Amino acid sequence: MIRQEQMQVVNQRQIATNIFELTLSGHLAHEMNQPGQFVHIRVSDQLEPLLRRPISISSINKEALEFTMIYRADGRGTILLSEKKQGDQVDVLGPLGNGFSIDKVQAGQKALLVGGGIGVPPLYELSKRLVDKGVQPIHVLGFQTKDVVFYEKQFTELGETFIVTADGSFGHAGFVTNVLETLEDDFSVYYSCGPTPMLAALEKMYPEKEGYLSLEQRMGCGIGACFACVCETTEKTDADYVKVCSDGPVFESGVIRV
Amino acid sequence: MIRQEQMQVVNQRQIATNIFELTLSGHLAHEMNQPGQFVHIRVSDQLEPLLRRPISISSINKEALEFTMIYRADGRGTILLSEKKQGDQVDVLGPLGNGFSIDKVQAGQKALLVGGGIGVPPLYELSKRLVDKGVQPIHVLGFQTKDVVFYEKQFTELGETFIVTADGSFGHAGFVTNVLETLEDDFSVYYSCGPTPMLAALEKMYPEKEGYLSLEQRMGCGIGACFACVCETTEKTDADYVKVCSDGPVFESGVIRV
Amino acid sequence: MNRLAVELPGLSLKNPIMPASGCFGFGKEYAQLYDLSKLGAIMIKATTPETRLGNPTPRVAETPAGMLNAIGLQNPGLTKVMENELPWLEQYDVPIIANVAGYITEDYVAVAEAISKAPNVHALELNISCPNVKQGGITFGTDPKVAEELTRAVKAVSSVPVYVKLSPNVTNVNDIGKAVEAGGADGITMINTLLGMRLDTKTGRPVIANVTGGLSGPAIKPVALRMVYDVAKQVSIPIIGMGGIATIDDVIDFLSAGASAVAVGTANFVDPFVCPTLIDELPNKLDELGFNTVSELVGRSHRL
Amino acid sequence: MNRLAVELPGLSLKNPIMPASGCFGFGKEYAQLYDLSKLGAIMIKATTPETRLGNPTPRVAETPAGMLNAIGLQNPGLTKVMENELPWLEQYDVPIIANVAGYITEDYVAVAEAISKAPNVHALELNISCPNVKQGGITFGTDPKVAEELTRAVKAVSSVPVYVKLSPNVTNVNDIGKAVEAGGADGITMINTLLGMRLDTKTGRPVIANVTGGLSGPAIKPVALRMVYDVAKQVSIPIIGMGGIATIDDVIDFLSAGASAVAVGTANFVDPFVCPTLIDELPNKLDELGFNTVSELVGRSHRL
Ligand SMILES: Cc1cc2nc3c(=O)[nH]c(=O)nc-3n(C[C@H](O)[C@H](O)[C@H](O)COP(=O)(O)OP(=O)(O)OC[C@H]3O[C@@H](n4cnc5c(N)ncnc54)[C@H](O)[C@@H]3O)c2cc1C
Ligand SMILES: Cc1cc2nc3c(=O)[nH]c(=O)nc-3n(C[C@H](O)[C@H](O)[C@H](O)COP(=O)(O)OP(=O)(O)OC[C@H]3O[C@@H](n4cnc5c(N)ncnc54)[C@H](O)[C@@H]3O)c2cc1C
Ligand SMILES: Cc1cc2nc3c(=O)[nH]c(=O)nc-3n(C[C@H](O)[C@H](O)[C@H](O)COP(=O)(O)O)c2cc1C
Ligand SMILES: Cc1cc2nc3c(=O)[nH]c(=O)nc-3n(C[C@H](O)[C@H](O)[C@H](O)COP(=O)(O)O)c2cc1C
Ligand code: FES
Ligand code: FES
Repeated sequence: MIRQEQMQVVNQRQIATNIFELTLSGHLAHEMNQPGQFVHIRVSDQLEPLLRRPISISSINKEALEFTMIYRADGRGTILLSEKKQGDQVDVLGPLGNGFSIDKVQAGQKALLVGGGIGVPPLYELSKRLVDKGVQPIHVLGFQTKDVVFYEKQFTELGETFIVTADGSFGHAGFVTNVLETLEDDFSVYYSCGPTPMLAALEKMYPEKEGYLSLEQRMGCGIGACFACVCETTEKTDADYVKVCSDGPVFESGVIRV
Repeated sequence: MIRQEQMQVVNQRQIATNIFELTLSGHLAHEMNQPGQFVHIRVSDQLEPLLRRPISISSINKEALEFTMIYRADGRGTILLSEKKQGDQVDVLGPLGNGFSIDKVQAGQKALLVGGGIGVPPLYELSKRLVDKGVQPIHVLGFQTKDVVFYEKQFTELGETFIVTADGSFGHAGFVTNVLETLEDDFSVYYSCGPTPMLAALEKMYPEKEGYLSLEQRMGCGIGACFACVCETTEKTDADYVKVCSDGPVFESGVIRV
Repeated sequence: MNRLAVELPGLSLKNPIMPASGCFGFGKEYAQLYDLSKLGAIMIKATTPETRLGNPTPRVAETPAGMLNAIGLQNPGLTKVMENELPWLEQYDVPIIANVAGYITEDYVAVAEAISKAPNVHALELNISCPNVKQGGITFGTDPKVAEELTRAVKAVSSVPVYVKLSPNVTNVNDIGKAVEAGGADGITMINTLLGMRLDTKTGRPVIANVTGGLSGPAIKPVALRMVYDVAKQVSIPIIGMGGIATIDDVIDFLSAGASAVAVGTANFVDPFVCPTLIDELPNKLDELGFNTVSELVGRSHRL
Repeated sequence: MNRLAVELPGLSLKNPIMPASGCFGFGKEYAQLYDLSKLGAIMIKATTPETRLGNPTPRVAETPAGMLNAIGLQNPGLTKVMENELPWLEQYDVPIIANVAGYITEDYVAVAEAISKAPNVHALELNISCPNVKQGGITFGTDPKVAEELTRAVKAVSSVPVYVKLSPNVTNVNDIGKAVEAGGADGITMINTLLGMRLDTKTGRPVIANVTGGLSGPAIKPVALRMVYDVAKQVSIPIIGMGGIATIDDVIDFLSAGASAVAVGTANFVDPFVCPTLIDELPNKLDELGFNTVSELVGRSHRL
């Protein structure tokens, strides 16, 4: 169920240049059942900045009624969010949208997880759940440069992890696709979140594979009412369009015109 | 000289219902030479609320490079200001305007100080300076009710002090004028800050006396450029109008059409 | 007696607060959050004869205390709205105001005639003020004569009272208000969005794919309030006011300026519970101001 | 070579940033804070033939990310401005743009003829867009024909280039822009304020004594930017853009939309040093965006 709650900042820390990890606690965390969902955050109780910011859930701790986000403090709203301190309240709406399905992948099989930049966070909860299910995750994570790389250790603990930086300052140089080409495709499903060109490249690379892609769009309401976040669909579905906020953000590969 | 400075909150405390005493430190305090001047405060570094808030200087401590204001947290801006904590920065423009002149009153003489509500604060620095000069101040301070009365002790230490509340919940009941009628008018000058009707009543009561009145107006720039804060003048001056922010806020009695 | 109740042509409102068209879809999404029967009414998303897929994305951008949108009247089209959306809404005890749009007069007439027959549609809102479509929309809302004729044509076929939604992007909004009244409008809703744009400072490109969009939110409240105040003086039909409403004080201001009821748009995105919250806050606010009923408050600024 | 320099009719600007009319008086106050020679130019307060005492107070009110004002063109009148204000400004190496206003055409003509002879007045700005006076002002700015004729009449007597200041309170700002160009305007300045109002929620009374006022500040930036972008497409004379400029990104956006220079109004009240600050920030911003000169940046949004 979607809730709105003033959640408490349990902890906020900078984990890379302008990249923050924020953990919030509240009953809303109890509603979080799926990796890949997101929350819509009000960063100020003033009229400015006005709109909520959509941020993915990167890990969930139901027992503690806590969840964690990882975001880049870049524009006005996320910079304000990064100034929140332990004990402060944050107005959260969520959980929103439909996340990554792990139903079709079985224990013993392999799953490929491909993330780009601030698209990496939602893959963390996903990977934990795959591991719990006995699925073997392979992580390929792309970043611009060394100083914005995060969670290498956390992902490595869950499975084989390749870090790629555009400038080669850390891990492999180039794009995630450069690494993907070197991997054998013995995985049964792939999951990805990141820039649209990356998602498009993956669909081209693995036309036969079952895949799930998490998309981004500018949002208004975040719950499906305002038609701000629509995407064009392909023949693969009979819907004329989909809304990223309520039908997505995760879609089966091939459904969206990327 | 007028300066703009990010001043530091030395201390902020609530001294009556919704009434706050805020002390700031910075070089700007060094420019404060006259009681009755004011500062123009930016309460938020966001675009909302946008305009600065004019607040009187209630006491100055040049040695420590500190000054103190007393204000009512009422609307959006002052409520934000009241949330500032020790060590926070506040954007201050000042000192602004022309304050109370104490040149014409001599040691040994008496001065009447009449304040109403949030018009009381600037009289405190004034009274201290009069006492330093050997002038004997008499304070008549009007408030709505008991719970918004402040600085009774501070004023009493400086001289005879009458507190008046509209509802009689503290001190004398009624208006300051009720007390004034009971006082002999052996003072050589009077000073007042408060609601316009009160200022008008004083002018009527003491037509022969030399008096100084501090006025209020909605402000834009606070420094004389925008013509937001003008007041109509009387024959007593050849100026067609005056600006409260730069010609005032203190004017000789009779100059302004109140 | 319900002190919040308001009687308007076709509309017996429990309270004067309703979500504005396009900010509430067809109700399904907000129904997950609260009981829609609580609302005074619901202004549903613009409906056109045919299915519309709207403008390319990005369709929204944030601005100081406001936002721009260029949705482009995306909607499932008359048939689907009649078959799916409106029947679904019948489970709630709330009157629906159907926002009607089109390219040409015949479109408005066709949609109005059909949709006004739906049992829970108690009034129409003619959208002659959408700034985000190349044809139709605002072009009908900027010329008094055209607005008057369109109103008359729709009145001739509508089974329910017709409200006309005015655009603020005009030199003289009073003329348009008087014109639609002359055309037989039962009421006026105002304002739609102000035409604006935002650029991506890095690239110099418009943030919104449509280049320009409609400005809404608190930023436009002073313009909306002024227009409601002016038009209320000029017409004798009721006004449903909107434009930047986010707090209970905003509601009071629009009622004081002469609106008989108000609609809340952008604020739903900031606080999805804003409508029920404002409805709950209204009685205390009336007490605080010393008014017994909403109706007493309406237009008080003109009586001072 | 100065990368910030801009050449406009009558104006050789060191940089494209200047205070907007009415937000900077005649310079004396801000001269206490910084050297006025730093500014690209100064747009002085509107000057009318006679002394004007303006509207009753309160004259300003705060709104979401903006403010309302109804000063009412208070100014000392032509003679005093010529005798006291302009000569005083001569000590600074900065071109003055004289904002000219009046009730009737003859007023504009009289002020323009005289003030354009002042040595440091390098251009005129015809204020046909003031929303806060009952006669004159905006009435000249909403009808293309009237605007064109006034422009022509003033051009005939002015010794310096004439810029016309457009009102945003019109259905079609392009028509006004084209009309004043046809009337011989050397440039356009835009936008003036949007007509708005605020009510005191407690009493229901207008906060501003004049009832309505002009809306300015960041809230109106999207409207101003859209109008500059549109008019730049329609006219070949240069535009000085304004409306909500507070940050260096705002400056870049207006230049990108087609303004050759920009003016800063309300932001001076929020940060009295905003103009010199923006001038200091501009070179780094140009570097960051990869432009050598301001002129290269002008209108880039139209070339993408
Ligand atoms: C479903 C979803 C999940 C996301 N998850 C994450 C995450 O886990 N970590 C992370 O760092 N970022 C994430 N993003 C991107 C994040 O929403 C934007 O970076 C953020 O909104 C920018 O806000 P700002 O205040 O920094 O920038 P501003 O420039 O101040 O934003 C202005 C407006 O544009 C919108 N906007 C700007 N960039 C984007 C964008 N890329 N996507 C959507 N709206 C945008 C803002 O929401 C705001 O309404 C996600 C986006 C979506 C749609
Ligand atoms: C010269 C001068 C000295 C002042 N000294 C004091 C003081 O020492 N202590 C104190 O408590 N108050 C003082 N005031 C009044 C104080 O400025 C207002 O109470 C304050 O600006 C209200 O802001 P707000 O955010 O609470 O209200 P809002 O309603 O949010 O204010 C909205 C706008 O209206 C303006 N405004 C509202 N009320 C007033 C007012 N009474 N006078 C001027 N502008 C107003 C605000 O500045 C702001 O621009 C003084 C005013 C002036 C002109
Ligand atoms: C995302 C969005 C979509 C809108 N769609 C419509 C619409 O379909 N029909 C219409 O008449 N108005 C539409 N509007 C205008 C609103 O109904 C309302 O008139 C305007 O937003 C001002 O109110 P606000 O400031 O409370 O948002 C839309 C506004 C927004 C923000
Ligand atoms: C207090 C005030 C006074 C103004 N006076 C004038 C004026 O005398 N003449 C004029 O052409 N514009 C006047 N304006 C309009 C500004 O010059 C400017 O066009 C408008 O405020 C938009 O810019 P901004 O958002 O940066 O303030 C005034 C604006 C304000 C806020
Ligand atoms: S953001 Fe409103 S529909 Fe998706
Ligand atoms: S506030 Fe601008 S002149 Fe006084």
